Amino acid sequence: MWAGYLGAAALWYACVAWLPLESFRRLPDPVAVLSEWLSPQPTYGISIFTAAYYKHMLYSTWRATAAFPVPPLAWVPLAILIFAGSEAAVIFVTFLVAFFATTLNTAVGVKLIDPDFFRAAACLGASRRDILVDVVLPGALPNIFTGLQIAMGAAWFSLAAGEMIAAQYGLGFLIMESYNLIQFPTIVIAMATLGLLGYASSAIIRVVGNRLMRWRAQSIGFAA
Amino acid sequence: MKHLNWRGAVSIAGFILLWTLLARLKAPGFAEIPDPAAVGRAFWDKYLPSAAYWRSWAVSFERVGYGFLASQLLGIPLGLLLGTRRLFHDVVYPVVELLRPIPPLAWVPLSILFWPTAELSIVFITFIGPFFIIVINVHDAVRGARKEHLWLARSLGASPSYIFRRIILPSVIPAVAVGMTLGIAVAWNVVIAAEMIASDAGLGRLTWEGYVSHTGTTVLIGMISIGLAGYLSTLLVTYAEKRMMPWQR
Amino acid sequence: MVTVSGLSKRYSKEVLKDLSFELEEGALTVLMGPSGCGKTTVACMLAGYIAPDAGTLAIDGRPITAAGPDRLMVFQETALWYWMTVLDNVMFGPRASGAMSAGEAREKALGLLRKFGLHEFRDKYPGQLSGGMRRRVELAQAMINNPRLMILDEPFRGLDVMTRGLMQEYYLDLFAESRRTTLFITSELEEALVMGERVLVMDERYLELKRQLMATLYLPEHRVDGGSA
Amino acid sequence: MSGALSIRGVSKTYDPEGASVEALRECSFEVRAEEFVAIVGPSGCGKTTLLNAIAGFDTVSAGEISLDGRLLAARPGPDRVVVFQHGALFPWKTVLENVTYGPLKQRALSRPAAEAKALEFLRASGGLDTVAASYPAQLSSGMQRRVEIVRALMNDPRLLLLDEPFRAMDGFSKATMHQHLLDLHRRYRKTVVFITHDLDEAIYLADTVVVMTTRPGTVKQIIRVNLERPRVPQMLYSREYAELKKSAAESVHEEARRAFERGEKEQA
Repeated sequence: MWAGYLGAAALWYACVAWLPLESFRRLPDPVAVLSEWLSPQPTYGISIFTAAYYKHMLYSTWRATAAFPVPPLAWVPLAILIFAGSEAAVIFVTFLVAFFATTLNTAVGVKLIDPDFFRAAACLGASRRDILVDVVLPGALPNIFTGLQIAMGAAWFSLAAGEMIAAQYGLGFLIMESYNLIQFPTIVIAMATLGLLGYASSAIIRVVGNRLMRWRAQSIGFAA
Repeated sequence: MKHLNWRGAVSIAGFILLWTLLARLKAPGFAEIPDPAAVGRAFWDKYLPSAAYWRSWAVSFERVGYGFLASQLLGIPLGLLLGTRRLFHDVVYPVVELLRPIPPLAWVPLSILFWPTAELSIVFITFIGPFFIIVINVHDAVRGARKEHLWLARSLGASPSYIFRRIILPSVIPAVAVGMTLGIAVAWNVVIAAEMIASDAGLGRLTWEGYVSHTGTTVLIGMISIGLAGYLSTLLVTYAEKRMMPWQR
Repeated sequence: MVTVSGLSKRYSKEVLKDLSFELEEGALTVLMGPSGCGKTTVACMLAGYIAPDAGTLAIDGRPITAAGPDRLMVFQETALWYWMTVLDNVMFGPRASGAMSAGEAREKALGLLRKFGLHEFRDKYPGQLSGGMRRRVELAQAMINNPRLMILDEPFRGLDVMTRGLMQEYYLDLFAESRRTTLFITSELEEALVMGERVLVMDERYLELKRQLMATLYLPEHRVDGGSA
Repeated sequence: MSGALSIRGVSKTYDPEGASVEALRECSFEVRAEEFVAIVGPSGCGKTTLLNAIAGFDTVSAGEISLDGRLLAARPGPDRVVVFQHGALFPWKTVLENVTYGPLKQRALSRPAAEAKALEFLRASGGLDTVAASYPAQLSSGMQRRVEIVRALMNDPRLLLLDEPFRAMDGFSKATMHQHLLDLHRRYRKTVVFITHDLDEAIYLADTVVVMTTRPGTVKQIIRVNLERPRVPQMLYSREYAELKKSAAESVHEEARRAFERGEKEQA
C-alpha cells in the first residue's frame, strides 16, 4: 500500500523536477506542496495550522451536506409513480441530473424487490400504506444507500463546480483563487482535502448503511 | 421504445403546467424565469436557425466524445490489470482509491496549467470523471468473476492468455456497460461546468452567458439542450451495450 | 483407477478428516451425505481445484496436483459461460487445449449435440435454455474431451423431480454406453440408490437411515434384479 | 368446520404482447374442509397460476373459485395465506416481528397477546422460540420454512396454500419437514392446498392428489390416497403406496416427458 503512495509521489517529483517538458515544470512538486501544507507559517496562508483552511473546509462540508440531494422521503412514492417501468424515463433521468441518483436508485430498488414480499404482506392483511413502510422502504434500502453514495459523490462534485464559479468561501473557491494568485501548492492542498472529505463522507454513509441494514449481515453459517 | 409509459407522460405534462403557472404568477424566485411558451418561441426564432447555436452543440459533443473515449480506452485495460495482477493491484489501487473522490472539476486549474491548450484541458476534465468510474467497475467485476468459470477453463487446458481473452474479458462486459452509462452522464455534467469556467464555446458557455446577461430564455434553452445532448449520448451508449451483450436479448 | 487416502481439510470448521476411498475403473460410484459434509470439497480436490491440508489423491497411479482434461467436473450451480452460444461452450475444450482443429471440434460438438437432442439449440445462449437442457449441454461440454473421470456434484439438485428422474435415466444410459468412471455426488438417498452400483456414505446419520431402509427396500421396478445399469 | 374450496371450470389465458398463452383450461375439483390436497404437475402446467387465482393475486379468465360457498374476490386476504416457494419472510424483520405481522396489521390482537401466541406457536414448531429475535438470514432453510408456516397459521386462515415449499431442500431436511407439516395438519386441522412436482411427496402427504397436464393445464386425474393417518416414513415403502404411485406414475411421467421435450421453462 505505502509502496504505491511513495512510488506515485516519487514519479510526480521526477516529472516535475527533471522531465524537460514545459507543461510538467509548471506544476508544483510534492515536496513544495507537503511543506506548505504542514508548515506553521505557510507562504500562501493555507496549511493545517491556519484558521482559513478550516473555514474553507467548513463551508464546503456544510454546502455538500446541504446540497446533499437526499430527496425527502416524499419523493419515494413519486419516484415509484414516475419511473416504475418506463425505460425511456429512467434513461432520461439518469442523465439529466446526477442528484437524482437517490431517486433513481430507489425506483430501481423497488423494482428489484421480490414480488412475493408484496404478496405475502397482502395475504397478511397489510394495507397499501403498510406495504410502503414494511416492504417498499426496507426492501429498497440497499439501493437507496447505493443512491446516497452516488448522490454524495455528485454533491461534492457539483459543490466544487458551484464554488469555483460563484462562491467567496469553500475549497472550490480556494482552488480557483490560488490558481488566479499563482499559489500552486495551495491548489493541490485544496484538491487533496476535497478528496479526503469526499472519501470520509462516503465512509460515513457506508457505516450508517451497515448499521441500518444489520439484517443483511452475517448468517450463522447454517447454509452448506 | 414501446409506448411511452403514460405515467411518465403525465408527470412531464404536469411539470410543464406547474412551470407555466409559477412563471405567469411571478411566484417568488420565478420572477426572471420565462414560461415554456416564451422559451419555445425564442428557440424557434433565434436559436434553431442560428449556426452558432448548433456549433456549440458540436463543440460540447466533441469534448465529451474525446474525453469519454479516452477514459474507456485507458480505463478498461487499467481496470483489468488491477483485477488480475496482484502486485500491480497492491501498489496502484491505493493511489486510485485516493484520487477517485476528488471531484473532476477540482482538476480544472491543474489541467489548465498542465495542458498546452484550453481545449485539451477541458477534454482532460471530461476524461477524469468517467475514467475512475470505469476503472473501479472493471476492477470489481474481474475480482467478482465466478471461480467455477475460471476453474473449468483451466481444466480444459486453456492457457492464461486464452482464459483472459475468452473468459475474463467477456465476463467483464456487463460491468463496462454500467460504467459507460454512469460515465457518459458524469462527462456531460463536467463539460458544462468546465466550459463555464474555461472556454468561449459550447452549450455550457451558452448557458453561462445567458446567466451573466440575465436572459432567462438562453439559460433555459441551454439547460434543455444539455439535457437532450446527454440523453442522445446515453442512447448511443445503451445501443453499444446491446451490441456488446447479444446474450441478453 | 483413483485412490484417495487420508484426506483432511479445514476451513473455518473442519470439513474433512482422514477420508480414504477408491474409485474402480468403469464404475459409477455415488458419494452421499447431507449438505455441508465436505462432498463438494472432495470433488474439487479430485478435479485439482483445491489442495488438501493432508492426504494424497492419485489417478492411474499419478498424483493429482493440478486441474486437467482427464478429470472434469460438472458443478452444482450451472457454470456454462453465459456469453457463449451452446456450440461455443461445447467446442471450448478441444479448441482451448488445441487438441482439435476448429473444423474437427465443430464436427464433434455438433455430433454430440445431435446425440443429446440439443442440435436445434446450438446457437442459443445458456440463459435461454431450461434447467434440464443446460445440464445436458454441460455433459456434452465435458464428454467431448473424453475425460478419464467424470465428477458430477449434485447435478440434478433444484431440477423438478420429474426432470430429475428423466436426467437420471439419461445419464445412466450415457454411462452404460461409455462405462466412463464417474463419481456422482448427491444428498438424496433415493437418487444414490438409483444411480450408483457402489454408494459411499459420508455421514453416520445417513448410514443409520440407509441400513434401516435397506432392510425394507422396494427397488423401482427396472432395477429389481439388482444388476448394473 | 370451514375451509371447503371449490374450483369450477377455471381457465386462464395470459396475453403478453398479443401472443396469448393459455395457462389453464376448464380446471374443476372440490376440496373438503380440513382436507390435505396436493396438486402435481410438470413445469409450466399452470400449478402456480391456479395458486395465484385461489390466493387472489391474479384473476381468472373464466370459471369460479369459492371458499365455504362464497365467491373469492381477486384480492389476497388472511383467510387464505400462501407459503412461497423461495420463502418470503421479511429479511429486515426478526422472526417474532414476522410472525406477529399479520394479527397486528389486522388489529386482531394486541401486541403482547400476539407475541405470546407467537412464542407458543414457535415453541410448538421445534423450539423456534429460541431464535425469535434472530433475522431470517441467520436461520437454516428448514427453520425459515417452519417460521413462515407459523406466520401463516397465526392468522387462523381457512386455507393454507403451499407453493413447492421444500423444493430446494436436500433429502435429509425434506423428510423432517414432511413430518412437521403432517403434524401441524393433524393438530390445527386446516385445509391445505400443496403444490409440488414430486409425486412421492404428494401421495405421502395428501388425502387427495390432483394430477395436472402440461400447458394448457387441466385436471388429468384425481387420486384418493387411502393410506391411514398419521403417516409414517415406512409407509413410503408399503405395498399400497406402490399401487397408488403406479396408478399415477404413467400419466405424470407422460406429462413430464412432453414438457421435457418442449423445453418447457418454469413460468416467470
